Amino acid sequence: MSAVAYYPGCALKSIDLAYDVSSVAVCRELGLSLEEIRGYNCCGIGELKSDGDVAYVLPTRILALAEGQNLGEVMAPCSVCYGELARAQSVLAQDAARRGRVNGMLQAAGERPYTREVKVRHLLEYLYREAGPEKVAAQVRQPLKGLRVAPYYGCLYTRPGWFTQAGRDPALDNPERPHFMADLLDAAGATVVDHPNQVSCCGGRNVVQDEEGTALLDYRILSGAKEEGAQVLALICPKCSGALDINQTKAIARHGEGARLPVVYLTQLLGLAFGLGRGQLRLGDMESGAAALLQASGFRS
Amino acid sequence: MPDDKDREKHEIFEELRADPRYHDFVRGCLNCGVCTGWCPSHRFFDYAPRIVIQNCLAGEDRVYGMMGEYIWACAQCFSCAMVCPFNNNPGGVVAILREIAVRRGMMSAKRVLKPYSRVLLKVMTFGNQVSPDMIQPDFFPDWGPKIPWAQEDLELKRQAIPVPTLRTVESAWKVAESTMNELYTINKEAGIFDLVEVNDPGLAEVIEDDVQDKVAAYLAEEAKKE
Amino acid sequence: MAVKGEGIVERSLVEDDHILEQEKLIIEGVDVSGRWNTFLAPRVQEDYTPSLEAEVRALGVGENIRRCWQCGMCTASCTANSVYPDFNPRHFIYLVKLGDVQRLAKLADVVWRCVGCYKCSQRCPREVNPAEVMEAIGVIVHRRWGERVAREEQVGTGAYKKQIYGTGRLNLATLMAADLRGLGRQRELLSAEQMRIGMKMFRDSRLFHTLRLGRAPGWSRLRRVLEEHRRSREEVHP
Amino acid sequence: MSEAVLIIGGGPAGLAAAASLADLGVEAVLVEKEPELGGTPKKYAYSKLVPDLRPAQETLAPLVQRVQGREGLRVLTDARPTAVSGKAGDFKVRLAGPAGEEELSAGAIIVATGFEHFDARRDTKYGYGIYPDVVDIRDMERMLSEPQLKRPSDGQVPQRVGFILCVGSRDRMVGNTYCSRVCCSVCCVQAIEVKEKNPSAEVYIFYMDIRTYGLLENLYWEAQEEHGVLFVKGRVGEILPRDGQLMVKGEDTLLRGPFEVPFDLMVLASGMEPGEGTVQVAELLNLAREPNGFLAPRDSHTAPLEAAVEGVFLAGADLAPKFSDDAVAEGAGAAVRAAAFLRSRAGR
Repeated sequence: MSAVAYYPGCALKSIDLAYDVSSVAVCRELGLSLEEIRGYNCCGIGELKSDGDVAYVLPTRILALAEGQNLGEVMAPCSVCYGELARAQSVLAQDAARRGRVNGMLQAAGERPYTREVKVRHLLEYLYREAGPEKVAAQVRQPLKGLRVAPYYGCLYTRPGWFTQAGRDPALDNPERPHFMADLLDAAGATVVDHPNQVSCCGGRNVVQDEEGTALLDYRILSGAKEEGAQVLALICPKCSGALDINQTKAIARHGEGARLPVVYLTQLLGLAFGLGRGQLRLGDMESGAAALLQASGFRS
Repeated sequence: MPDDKDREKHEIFEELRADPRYHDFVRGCLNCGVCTGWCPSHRFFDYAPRIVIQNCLAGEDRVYGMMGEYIWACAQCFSCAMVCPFNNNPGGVVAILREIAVRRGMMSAKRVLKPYSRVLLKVMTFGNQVSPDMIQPDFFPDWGPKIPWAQEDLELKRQAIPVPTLRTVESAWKVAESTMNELYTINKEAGIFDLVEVNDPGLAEVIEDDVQDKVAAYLAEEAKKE
Repeated sequence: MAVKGEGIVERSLVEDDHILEQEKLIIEGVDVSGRWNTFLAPRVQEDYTPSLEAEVRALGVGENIRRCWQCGMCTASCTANSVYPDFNPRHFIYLVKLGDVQRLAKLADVVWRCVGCYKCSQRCPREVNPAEVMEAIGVIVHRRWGERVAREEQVGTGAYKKQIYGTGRLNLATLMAADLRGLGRQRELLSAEQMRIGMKMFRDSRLFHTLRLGRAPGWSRLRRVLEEHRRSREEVHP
Repeated sequence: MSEAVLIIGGGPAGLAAAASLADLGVEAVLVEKEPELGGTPKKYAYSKLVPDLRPAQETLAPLVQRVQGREGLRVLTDARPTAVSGKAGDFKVRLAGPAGEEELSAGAIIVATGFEHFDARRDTKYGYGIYPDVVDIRDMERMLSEPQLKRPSDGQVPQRVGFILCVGSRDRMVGNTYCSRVCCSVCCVQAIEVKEKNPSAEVYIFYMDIRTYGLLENLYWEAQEEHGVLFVKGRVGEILPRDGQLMVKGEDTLLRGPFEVPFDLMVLASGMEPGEGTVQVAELLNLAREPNGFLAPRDSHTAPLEAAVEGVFLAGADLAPKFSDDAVAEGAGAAVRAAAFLRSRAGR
């Protein structure tokens, strides 16, 4: 199978290194070949949208870099990066004039223009459709038996459908009731916990500006999963991690112990099931006690 | 306490709907807003006759929510009733609710009626609405900063008026005893005394005492004649 | 001391800024303070300003605002609305379309509460894309009534843009530091919690990776081009 | 015993009935009280007709053409029936026309007497008939037929135009509780025309609900998306003159707040009522009317185009508010029903 361009983005190369290394390791175990984009920039993380054409230059440059490495698909584990890339890809595909202006700016800076169509994919969708539950199950060496996991999908993995195509393309996950993560966790032997706020927002965008509002949103998600019996919440986005993992103490401080729930990345759990080593999982990086919980439950990395 | 409040809520709603006028006043509502487009109060207050009808349709909680301040924002001009495509009468609903508030002696009614207690006192005891001695800053705070001055040496100042003033400050003019008797009977029979009793027991007592005195004096006078 | 408008029976039905009342007023020796001079200003919308919608559409985001038929699906789905009832995308769109400047100004500090979750855009039956319309309205509100917007938001947005446009990369650690400095809360960087996380990240090598993020290759040229375009945009829409 | 059909009314429904009878080879007489054929759209010089939005003249002309010079079809304008006697198969009808009175026999009668616009003077709060710049949709149709839209008071081009929906409809106070069905669509079309004639004009539609039902939904989308027509939810309570403009007062029910905004021209979407002709003909023929005054069919499903009186058939807006294309379809339907009725009697 041909390689896919891997765009980790900024967070995965710094604070959220655990998501980067576990994603790469899990893909390798499943025989999926990634080629990291060289010399990439920030996607814009949604903060530049109101700057018009200028905002499109950042994600478009990434698509152009992938094109330059002769890769027809970009995969991003971060939902925010994925959203920005998918938005640029979809808007420019429909608006040739804008595409011209954006490419003009890239070329004025001596950069490569974006000339062909690069397909944009999220890590979860990529894992599900390129490997799928069967291949995941085949790789499991340490089934996550008895571990009650609540999958949490967040926002931009599927929304909005007009640029992700979720809900329109039946092969993609369902934007209102997604199931790809649940199916993969099930294949890894975990007990999947259904809970009410799987696609609700964690408030990650305003985590610094609006501590109070974010704490309430986080509390709703965490306590909702906990009440359904979850021991751990599984994520696919570093922004969600910023809110639900690092910022969890603030939700607990404001709303009580109901918000206390270990949080990990999906790829860390899959890696654990695949029997990967400590350095490829970095469970200790998580702030909300995932490493201790998993160790106490008898899972070894 | 919460039980009391729930009961009050329920009772008020039932009283409203048991009023024989109610079903003529609330028929249905399209939320078109034409009533509110006319409403003079809506220009100044977050008050809308449309919401009055909607609240009636929504049930007891929302009706109860209007009893504090909402129903007192209406100017009772009945423009709303004039234009409603359904022929509803939101102003009429407000009138019923105000009557309920007064009957039950609710706080909001007492507050709104406070200045009128002076007027009522005069009507009941002298048969006039207004007299020189009743304009007291405590009851009529909006009548201007000159009132305290005007109240000083009131009798003296009255004498300076170049037309006959009956030399009195208690009443604007003298009302015949037979008229007073009639007024008393009407108010008593119409239940006005009961309402005053509920909303201002002190005032009711003063009026009752005054009436008793007057009746006694009248009877004494009659006895003397015989 | 007198409370503003305390003589008004229907006080809760009047907004503060519609009460005209001088707390202390003496005219020709007569004290007419407070209640004596209380008046209510009408709260009537006296004109429509349709150019506001044009301003939003010109931003290159939120162009579809015209499609909105006010069904309220966006607000029904809204995450921010569930925390802040005043954050009502349908209402904001309506205010902009009618050009209700007074009401919009009053809500200036609410617009930025959008968490960007796109539930509204996912469910909108007319593809108005309310999430991005709200972005655009946010820009207009910042432009017109920036002083009413919470400092946390102003500093936060400024720090993001400065860093992303400046280096082409996002360094969450330095971003947070810049943000707290901007708010005069730099002491929080030295809190026990922050120090603990900092030490942990030092030991597990993440601090090293963070420091190494640096700038995107060849960024200085692109930065110049982007800044030039941003400037020319601001000239068109000051 | 007569084999002819009398058609009362020369609007879209009557014209379609007449042309269909001629196609079927059935003898017919078409009677129109106005000097010209074409019905209300012609009488009030409508600008464009829903759903095609072609100029009304382009739609009406072929309808009229189809009844001209047809064998077995007589067309009388400026004429109306004054008395009817007899019964199905042999009606004796007295007609008053420009050439005096005449009597004719008819085996069946098709009533296509159409509608009249609600007289907006009856809803006094809007000042129609008092303020020249408050017009109704009928006036507006005529004004839009002109190359440039000018307001009546001073001939200036109005920069801000407002439409008030549901005037004379859905209102117990004016006596009409039904929806007139066409006005939302017509106002959307008119609003678009205002924008087409003067793109810088601001156009607002004050509405309770938008009832551009079925495929006509598109009209409202287009008005909003392509032309920037603005929709304000809430009914206008009052219109007052101020400084040469119209001050339009109401509650914006979405904002829950009062507005009092100046306009140059206000258009009242005056609804549809059974016209005077419908009332007269109903009396002549002893036809049942439903509670709102429209003609009542014998059965809405099995005999939707037939009156309870045998031999009398119904078509068009005298049955209920409707668009001209629906009226045309009903005219053709009534013609078929009348022809079938005559044939069944002849066979007997």
